[in-house]
Amino acid sequence: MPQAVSGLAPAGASLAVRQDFPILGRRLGGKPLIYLDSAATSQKPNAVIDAVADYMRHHNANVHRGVYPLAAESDAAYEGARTRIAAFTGSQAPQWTTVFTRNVTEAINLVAASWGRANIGPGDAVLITEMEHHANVVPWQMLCTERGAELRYLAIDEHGQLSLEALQDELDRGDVKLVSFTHVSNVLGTINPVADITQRIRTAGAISFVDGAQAVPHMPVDVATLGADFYGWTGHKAVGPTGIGVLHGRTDVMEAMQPFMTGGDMIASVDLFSATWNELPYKFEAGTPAIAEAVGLGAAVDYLSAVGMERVRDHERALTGYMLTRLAEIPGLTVVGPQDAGARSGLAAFTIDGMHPHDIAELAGRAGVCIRAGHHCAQPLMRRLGLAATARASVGIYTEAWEIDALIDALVAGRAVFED
Amino acid sequence: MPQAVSGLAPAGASLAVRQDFPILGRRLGGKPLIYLDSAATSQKPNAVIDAVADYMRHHNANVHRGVYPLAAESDAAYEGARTRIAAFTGSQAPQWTTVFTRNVTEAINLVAASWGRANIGPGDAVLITEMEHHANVVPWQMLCTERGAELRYLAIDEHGQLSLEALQDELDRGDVKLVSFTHVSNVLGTINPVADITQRIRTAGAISFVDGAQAVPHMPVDVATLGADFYGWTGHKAVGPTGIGVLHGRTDVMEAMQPFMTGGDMIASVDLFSATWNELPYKFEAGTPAIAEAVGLGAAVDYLSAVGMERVRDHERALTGYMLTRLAEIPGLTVVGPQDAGARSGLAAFTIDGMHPHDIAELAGRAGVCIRAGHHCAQPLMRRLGLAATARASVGIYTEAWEIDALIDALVAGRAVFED
Amino acid sequence: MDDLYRDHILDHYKRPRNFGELEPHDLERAEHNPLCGDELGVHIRVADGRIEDLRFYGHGCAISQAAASIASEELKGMELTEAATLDADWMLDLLGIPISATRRKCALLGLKVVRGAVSGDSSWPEQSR
Amino acid sequence: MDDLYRDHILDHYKRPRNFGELEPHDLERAEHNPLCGDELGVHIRVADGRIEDLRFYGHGCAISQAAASIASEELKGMELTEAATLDADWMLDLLGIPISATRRKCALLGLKVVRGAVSGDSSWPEQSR
Ligand SMILES: Cc1ncc(COP(=O)(O)O)c(C=O)c1O
Ligand SMILES: Cc1ncc(COP(=O)(O)O)c(C=O)c1O
Repeated sequence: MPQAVSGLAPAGASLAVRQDFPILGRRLGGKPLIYLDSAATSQKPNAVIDAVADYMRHHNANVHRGVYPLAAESDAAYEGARTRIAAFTGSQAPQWTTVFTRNVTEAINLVAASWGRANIGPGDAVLITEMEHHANVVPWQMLCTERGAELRYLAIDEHGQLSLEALQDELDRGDVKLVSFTHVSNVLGTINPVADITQRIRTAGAISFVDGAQAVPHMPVDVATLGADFYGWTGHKAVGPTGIGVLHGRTDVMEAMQPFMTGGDMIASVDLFSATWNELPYKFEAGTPAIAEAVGLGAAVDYLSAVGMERVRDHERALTGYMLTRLAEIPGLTVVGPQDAGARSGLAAFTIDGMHPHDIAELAGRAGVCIRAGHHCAQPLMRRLGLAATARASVGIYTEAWEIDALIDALVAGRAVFED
Repeated sequence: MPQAVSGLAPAGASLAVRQDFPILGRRLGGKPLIYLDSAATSQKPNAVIDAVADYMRHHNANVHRGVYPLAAESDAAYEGARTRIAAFTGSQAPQWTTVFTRNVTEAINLVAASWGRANIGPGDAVLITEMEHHANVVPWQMLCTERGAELRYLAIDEHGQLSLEALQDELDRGDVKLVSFTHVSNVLGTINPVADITQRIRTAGAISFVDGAQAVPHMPVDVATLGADFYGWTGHKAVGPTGIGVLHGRTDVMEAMQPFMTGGDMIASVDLFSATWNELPYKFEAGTPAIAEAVGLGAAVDYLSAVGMERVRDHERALTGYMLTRLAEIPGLTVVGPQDAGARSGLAAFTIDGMHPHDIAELAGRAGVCIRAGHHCAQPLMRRLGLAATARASVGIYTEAWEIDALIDALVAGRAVFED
Repeated sequence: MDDLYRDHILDHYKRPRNFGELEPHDLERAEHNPLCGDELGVHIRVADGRIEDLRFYGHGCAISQAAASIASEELKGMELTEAATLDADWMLDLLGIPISATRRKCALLGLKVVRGAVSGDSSWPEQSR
Repeated sequence: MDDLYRDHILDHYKRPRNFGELEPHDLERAEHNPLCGDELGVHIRVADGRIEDLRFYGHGCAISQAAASIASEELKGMELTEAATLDADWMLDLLGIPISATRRKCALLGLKVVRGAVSGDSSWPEQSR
């Protein structure tokens, strides 16, 4: 059973930001909304909603090609968001390029297609881990199948953690060309030691991709310090809009890559039978981009910066400790992943004996508590854990300790239904 | 010089919708905003802005996997938008599948990759036309280069129109596997006879892709009647949000296709080294989709339906006739494309002797009139026309005749600067 | 009492009828619920064009397991031609509880595998009203 | 009078200095402005490490053509090492008109091709202030 960390959240501890999130004031079926599914998607503060609406209401124009003043406003809004987002993740230096995608899934597909097709062939291996989200599994399966390369998995140990020795053994085989792994697991909560891992990968001459979907919203992330060649994340989990994701990549690596999609805005010139590509980052942004969404994500990182990512991490760590302690009160409940709240992010995936996770989540939902149930898009991990599904509660910047109490009450009541 | 059509807009003619578009009330540099760049992107009505904000403010949750009531609301909003959008374009029958993309550029890339890679090989030809946007040129160049196939161009005549005889000659060569062409040209304004073209393509046993980016926002479009195998369009030009596009495709053709991107939500199950795909349309929607944007596009098609697409077309046709007549007053001004406003959509690309289009647009912009200048992402067409660039004025549902007058005044004043 | 987890649902969930494998069998089908990864399969033995006997196997939530269990009792003895045409209404009426959109696939998975086994149809059962 | 289309700009646009081809030449470079498709190239003849003569060719808007024309007068006789380090400020000061973000690339295209011809650098000139 997990142990609480020291620094346990006092029952009232909060970042005092709930009034910024209008949805949290909703009541559903007469009950207040208790949103514990932030790992699936985060709620949005007014600052983000208003930035998106304000862009559409006052500044909308297509980007990059207009000479009239409204187009200049739109350009400045879109490119200004890119600049602030790059600064937020410590990748503002010219050695880094920040490309907008739809979500982290597209960021991974982009690298698998544009870098992978050109650099992976028979005899090569791609290494991923047993704790990856499908987004960081299937694109590499497709690539390896297409290119006749080998896909290998780095195992997790019984605490749901990776072993640096096992990584080194894999790298020492000499055939690994790319390692892709998650910064934070969306099921185990495990926070991986990214800098230690990327350093070994770099030494071995391989390329690293880090899936930051569950990290950027919850802790300070400095891409340059983490030392990955590619770092992707997704806006909707980071209090930003849907439809926008981010790929940070090493500029020199991206310079050498072919485009992923082609069309307007990403070309330098088009002849009848050939075309040349625009400079970075535009080479990877074909067609009219998600402009309002980029602007919204710019507002999201401003919002997160104002709260302070260190404070977010401290708050969520305390909440997680509290959640693990309280979950341990429920008979038959088992949490997967590391036992120590300091080693994990703000989520807990769990099972309860005699209840299917779907039924746990259904009964919690009827009590107004939103939690997720299923394989969490991590079927290889679920099989490794010997589980078909788990329920998962996850916190965000706006979560407070009383919501954890409400979850526990809902779980206790749910168990009672099944015990009758 | 172009001629006005009968049914010329009386100076005050309008659809009386301007109050729905908040940006149109803006003043820039003390002058009212006159937006004549709707072919680049449209402005957004309150109904769309509010739908996006309301989704984020009250209904936001991830789609397709939650069991709590908020997730059900989000699912209903997202899938409800898909249903209404399919109905709006006459593709609601099960023979059609509607997939959300970022924009029409992604829709074309999807088909080029997923259908093209599997069906195009050495000895095959892909046929496009001289009037295509780069989005409908470069993906086919890439495909043909990769697969060792031939890319051919259907010529335009001196009126900027396609010849059905020339099309038939191309098809009779027997090697054409796919024909991709635009419904409406974004430079010439030409409205192509889509049903006549697709009928010949179908008879020849080839597949058709129609780029509807410039059609759906401006006229009734019925995908089933048009008879294309694929029909793509883009939300931001159709009073919808950025970050969302649409691909309608024949279900049987799409069933046989491999996915474009892979990851969460598009899988049925994932094993360590292989995966199986979810049913349509999800197979083509990897990762968390642009949910708020789909909801916004649903509101956009509701808005367009309420105004009535027949009325939109009538209004824009009258405005176009008026615009062509008034442009003809300016010495040295030449409009490209069909002479008859009934044969063209609501835009006019033009040159003025002695002035570069950039300078035309700059001077118009200083007078508050937003028009575009450049190659309009159609360099092959520009070369065919013997031009490096043109200026382009384009109308939308909210445009009124007095704005055309303001354009003419700005052009006259701009010419004076260059004649000094 | 909860309107979804009624006694008969919980009873069928905890003591599912006709569960396990059936050997030998004439027809079979197994499917995933793509939303949660649950797997449900069916073995059917046929005699005289009828379902002589059947067994469901796999794992799932209370709704999907109870639905399969309840359906199994009705299916025994049914003509194959009839089983092939059963629609979502049939299943939802039998279940007798309000099923929200998010749980539809749970409720219909058992019928889906039966229809798949009997007619090869792999679509989700449709609701006619 | 318009603050952008000042008399000297229009004069250089209508009567560009040092335009055409230069044969023979020692250095050359041509580039597109990706935003509008305009093309501008330069031919440079070198003597004693200096730009002895140069010609711009191609087509473009008043801003890009005037900028190239004005720059050409300053570049003649300049040391190559100096030309390679010219930045955006140099060009914008010479132009002497307010350049908005949307027209920056028009104003800087001439300098970009010169820097490209002289040093192979293909980046856009940066502004230091
Ligand atoms: C005819 C045509 N096709 C394709 C596009 C590309 O649209 P998007 O950038 O939204 O993908 C455009 C607009 O730019 C267009 O006018
Ligand atoms: C670790 C991880 N990677 C990738 C993803 C996929 O994110 P998206 O669906 O936004 O592309 C998620 C979330 O679903 C995740 O938790």
